[in-house]
Amino acid sequence: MADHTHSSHHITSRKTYFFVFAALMVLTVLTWLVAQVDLGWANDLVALTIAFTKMMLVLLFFMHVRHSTRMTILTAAAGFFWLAIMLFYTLTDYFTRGASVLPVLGK
Amino acid sequence: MNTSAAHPSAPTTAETVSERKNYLNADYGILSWLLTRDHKRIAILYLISVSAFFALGSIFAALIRFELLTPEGDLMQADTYNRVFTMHGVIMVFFFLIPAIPAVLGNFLLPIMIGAKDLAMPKLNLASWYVYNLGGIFTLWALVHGGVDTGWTFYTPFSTTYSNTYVISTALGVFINGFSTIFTGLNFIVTVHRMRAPGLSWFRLPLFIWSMYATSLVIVLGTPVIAITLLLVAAERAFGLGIFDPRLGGDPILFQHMFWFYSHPAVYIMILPSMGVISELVAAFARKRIFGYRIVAFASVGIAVLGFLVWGHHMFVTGQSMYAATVFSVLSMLVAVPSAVKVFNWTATLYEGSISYQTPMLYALGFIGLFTIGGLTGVMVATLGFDIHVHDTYFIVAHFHYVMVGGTIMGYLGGLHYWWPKMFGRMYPGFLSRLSALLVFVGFNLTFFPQFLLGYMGMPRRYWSYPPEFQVLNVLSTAGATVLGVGFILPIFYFAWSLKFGKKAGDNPWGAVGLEWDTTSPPPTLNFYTQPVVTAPPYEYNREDVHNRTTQEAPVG
Amino acid sequence: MASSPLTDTHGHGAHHHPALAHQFDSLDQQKESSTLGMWLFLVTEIMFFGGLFLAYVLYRGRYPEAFLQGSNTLNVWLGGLNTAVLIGSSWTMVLAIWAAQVNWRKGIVIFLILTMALGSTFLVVKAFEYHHKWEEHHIPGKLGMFFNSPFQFAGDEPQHVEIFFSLYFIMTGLHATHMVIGIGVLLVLTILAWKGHYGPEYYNPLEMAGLYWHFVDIVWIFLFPLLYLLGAHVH
Amino acid sequence: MNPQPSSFQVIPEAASTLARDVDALTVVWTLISLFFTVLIAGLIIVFMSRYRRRHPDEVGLPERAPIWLEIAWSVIPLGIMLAMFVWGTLIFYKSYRPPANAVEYYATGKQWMWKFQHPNGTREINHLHVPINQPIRLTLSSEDVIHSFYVPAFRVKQDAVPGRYTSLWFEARKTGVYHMFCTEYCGTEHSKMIGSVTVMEPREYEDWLASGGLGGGAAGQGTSLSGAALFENLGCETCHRTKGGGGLQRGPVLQGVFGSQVKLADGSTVTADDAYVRESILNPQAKLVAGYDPVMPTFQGQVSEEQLSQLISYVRSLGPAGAAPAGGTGGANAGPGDAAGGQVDANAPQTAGPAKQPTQQ
Ligand code: HEA
Ligand code: HEA
Ligand code: HEC
Ligand code: CUA
Ligand SMILES: [Cu+2]
Repeated sequence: MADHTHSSHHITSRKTYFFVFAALMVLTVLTWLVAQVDLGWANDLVALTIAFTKMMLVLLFFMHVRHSTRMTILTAAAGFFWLAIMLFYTLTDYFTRGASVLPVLGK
Repeated sequence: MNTSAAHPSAPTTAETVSERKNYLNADYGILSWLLTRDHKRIAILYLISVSAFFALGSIFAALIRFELLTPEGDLMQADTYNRVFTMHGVIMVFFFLIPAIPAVLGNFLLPIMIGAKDLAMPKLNLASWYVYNLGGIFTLWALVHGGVDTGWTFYTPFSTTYSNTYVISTALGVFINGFSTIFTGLNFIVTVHRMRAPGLSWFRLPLFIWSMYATSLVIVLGTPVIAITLLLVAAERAFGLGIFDPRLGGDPILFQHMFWFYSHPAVYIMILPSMGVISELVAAFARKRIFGYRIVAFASVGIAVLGFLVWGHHMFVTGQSMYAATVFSVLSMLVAVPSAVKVFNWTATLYEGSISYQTPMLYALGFIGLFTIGGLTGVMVATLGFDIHVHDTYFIVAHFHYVMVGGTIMGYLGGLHYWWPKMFGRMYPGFLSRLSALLVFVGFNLTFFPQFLLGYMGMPRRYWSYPPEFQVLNVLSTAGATVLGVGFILPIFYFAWSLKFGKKAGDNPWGAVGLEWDTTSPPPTLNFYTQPVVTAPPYEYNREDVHNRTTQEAPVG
Repeated sequence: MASSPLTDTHGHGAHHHPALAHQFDSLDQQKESSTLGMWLFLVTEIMFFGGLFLAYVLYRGRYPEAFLQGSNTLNVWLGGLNTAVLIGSSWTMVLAIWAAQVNWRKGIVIFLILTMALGSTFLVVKAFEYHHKWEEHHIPGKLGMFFNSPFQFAGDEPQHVEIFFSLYFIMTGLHATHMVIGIGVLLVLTILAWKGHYGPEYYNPLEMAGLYWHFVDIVWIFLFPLLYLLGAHVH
Repeated sequence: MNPQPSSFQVIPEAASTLARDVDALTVVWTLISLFFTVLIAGLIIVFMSRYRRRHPDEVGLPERAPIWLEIAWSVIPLGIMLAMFVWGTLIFYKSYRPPANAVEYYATGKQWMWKFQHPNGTREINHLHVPINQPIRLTLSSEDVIHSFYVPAFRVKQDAVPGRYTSLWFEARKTGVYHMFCTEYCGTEHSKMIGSVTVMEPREYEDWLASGGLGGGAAGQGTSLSGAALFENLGCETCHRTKGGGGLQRGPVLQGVFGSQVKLADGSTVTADDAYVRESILNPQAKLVAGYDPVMPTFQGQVSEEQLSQLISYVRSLGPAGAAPAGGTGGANAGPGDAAGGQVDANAPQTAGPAKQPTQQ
């Protein structure tokens, strides 16, 4: 079996878990606080950045991606990549439609 | 492929086959089948279910063809016809073609071909069969209560609002069936990664395994999207939500994006396994390593990945952005390249081969020819200017039957004929089976070639009645379907016959190489007598030690 | 032995752990297989919820005002509470695994029960929120009519707000369904842990259930800002 | 009214500017496909005979896969495809962008008919009359499900999507009558959602418009038609079909209605007389027949007074048994009325539903 490294029985300490938990809570409060302010176009960007950070914390520490095989990381990444494909290409249609609604040439 | 120790002291002569313990006689009784976790038995269970659905789908095909004999709809009412082609499409696609090769041949062979005792998750595998049947029951329930009339594509808002047929239960049936597909795909990926025999590196895998692997990737990444899409359709219909309903501010085109995001890759779920089968058949019957093995292997993965980027080519005339259409068109051409590479490599494999014309090989050669036509017309319809004319005409119907029937089913039947002696230890009659291969080929072309012409002449699909000038070609098509039907029915009889009366096949009737031919026919429950160790790449027909084994050939008929 | 088919490794010699299934050669192989299988399953979950996120993005872009209004009818406090509850449950979940790793068998049970308790709290809060929606006539489509609370919305674009609520109910509803399944799985594991099935050398099922549980948490981490906080800046 | 092509032809009549482009593309693609199919099939046949297994122990020669071959057969098809892609896309863009002098027409799809509106407001159902050599832009919408407007002779197709507008354009180059199909599956009568496009010389088109726009399907036939033909032309018969005609019954069967007592949705009854039929056509929703949905469109503005009376007399001619046949202004049975006439003649009295049995004579 060529591709896998031996998975370690790594034991993360309780302290690490606690810090991750605390960070997640802080970020939750943060995202709530930021949401009270109108940042215009950045509203979603900030909210999603925070959510993304929280996700990475959960993935890396709680789901032990930090200590997993390359195969696991690849699998998880593929999931998100394909989601991006679906969103990107579908929205490409919607965002470039304006042009075809006014398809008059030479006017 | 070669193993260091196949089964040194295991009985090898054909006479002892029946006394030997194998997966078929290891255990008796209906429960030993219904509760089995043996991938080979589950494959047989699937074979039965899938064949039943194929028969059902074919009956609907026959009804379609009879209705279209005359321009006026006189055999059945328009409503009935709409239900007939919908059930034909739904059953053929979701309950036959998608599971056919993976769940039957893949299930049976994948663990054996990689030298494993079973799939990684045998219980999940059994669950997959039950879930498949549960989904089937939902669909059949809809069928007996009057069917569905949305077309297999379930386009909204027709399916969510206007149809008054059993859309919800059919959608749920397909939704549930999706889980069974996912279970199979997931199981295959894990098995290929984690359970390969010692020495069996990625580039020693048979191409069938590569294609099953690529198929499984598509299954895992694509199927959940059709699941959520159909769930939304069911929910929208049941609860009057507005997600796809323009009257409530929803967008019906969103449905099409979500549907085709899965359903285009799904056509590769259908064709990739078949391509894998063809690689095995061509190598075995030309007694030659597949030309450009690595490239063919990568082509499978390439098709799987690129196949996700082209779904918009089903929506060229829906009012999709013309720029999106352009992108989808060019990407569709890219995905044709790996397919083309495969076709050329198979053909080149024949060069300097030692070709024998056993039944499976006839199917394989039929596949190459028909898939080429189907694929080329696929690329034609991927060309924007051409598609606006032929979209939703019989040209499309012809295209996809060429790839699905001429491609996938030819591959499936070829594979079934090739591995039948391995699965049951018996041979089927050679003449009859060759005849049926011929009938399928001729009947197929007679049925579907006229449809290309019909399509270009402008006959729209899903038409219950049509203008009289289209009649000639329709009659031709129906006549062809009759021949094709006979070709499909014949195997049912001789396969059944062979189970009891067929000649004992021996372990390696074709003189092929591959781990599956190194074990007994039928194989024992755990597949091998000793753990195989792989020392060479696949399809090594030129090595001396392999050479000897080819004398075992038991010519058919 | 050579002339009989490979026999089931079950019950062969003491060196095989009872949890080792017949198709595997070692516990390690088994563990890696299930880990990969679980991650692949999570990939299917990503794509499953992904379809909903796609619909969300599209309609959000098309009806921004309606989405703001819809979002503002949701109770941020309850949503926030639930976020905290879920994060807490993820924490107790990893602690259950930690307890197994350090061979504190009672700890496994305690933490699993805590996880389930937090999960149930989440569902109860959710139920209150749903009930409130019902009182406010914010249940979209025929569903509202069925529950005797036809959809009504006083603000602008009620139809588009209804789409927001359709998405809200489907997304949170499917999320809650996942929670229910998760709690069911944890219940089984709790019983097995109680019986002493898990310890430092074998706790794979805990790990797998944990992956699933955390994934459900991640979904919520995105749902919270997208559904609840979206309109928080306009009051 | 349907177009009758003179003979069997595989390439349909090319009657628009676009048709030639598409046909050229098709011919080239077909040749390419033919080439590759023949190449593959030919190689298979040659290898099959040349390398037939002659001895059961024989094996193939070791494989040599020169990389240049692999590259060649990836790059050459790719090149061909890209070239065809560019060509096809240019044609597509051309079909997408109407010329500046295009004239606006409107089409609305509705289960299961096409409603058209000419620039001057003239309306038609299931038939479209257009002048030759004039770019026409057709804006499409749908009242219910997705339909698709397709004229094979023009090689144009575009879905009509509810909730938004889409459009296509064409410039006809040959007078004649051509098929018009709905190609997006839309329910029961999808295959009956067909009609014709009549391409006329500009003068004839003007005449046709002047005559109220309700000429028949045949080119140049600008004369007004009898009630029976109107009944077909306006699409009445798509909803008011004869029993046994198959498909969904969207409107009441009209045989035997005239003179009978009709039960209305609000519970009252009314005698079906001239005024009632007139109101049913001009303002269908005013008196709803019990058991039917309010789906009948208004024909206000689409039928002239003259035509209205023709229609009424036609409905009167449908029965009940013993009612004054034909007569009236237009003389319902006088015109050609081939298709419609044949349809409605069949056992007229028996087809009336029980609720509409005549109670008085
Ligand atoms: C097994 C299933 C299968 C397969 C493999 C394919 C393969 C392909 N399909 Fe097909 N397709 C369907 C099943 C399949 N299709 C179905 C079911 C529909 C209809 C759905 C519905 O609406 O109901 C459909 C519809 C469909 C459409 C939509 C048409 C329309 O509705 O208007 C398009 C458009 O681009 C398309 C394109 C392609 C292409 C480019 C390929 C390519 O992958 C083909 C690649 C193969 C080759 C190209 C052949 C081999 C190559 C050579 C011999 C070399 C020489 C080649 C060149 C020089 C080009 N398909
Ligand atoms: C795996 C997929 C698959 C397979 C194998 C087939 C097989 C066949 N299909 Fe099908 N077809 C589809 C997938 C498939 N089809 C799909 C997806 C659609 C689109 C549906 C939609 O629009 O929604 C479609 C649509 C479709 C149409 C277009 C309908 C329309 O648009 O109006 C037609 C028309 O000829 C057709 C014909 C056939 C024929 C003649 C066969 C033949 O190969 C079948 C040969 C078999 C027989 C002729 C019968 C054999 C006899 C028995 C098993 C015994 C019992 C029979 C009797 C007692 C009568 N199919
Ligand atoms: C879209 C379908 C549709 C079309 C097209 C249509 N109708 Fe109707 N028609 C109905 C329906 C449904 C009813 C019954 C409900 C109502 O009264 O509105 C009806 C009722 C009627 C009635 C009253 C019948 C009765 O039983 O009392 C008459 C008369 C009539 N239509 C004439 C016509 C004529 C003439 C035309 C064409 C110019 C026409 N309809 C076109 C759907 C249609
Ligand atoms: Cu309208 Cu098909
Ligand atoms: Cu496709």
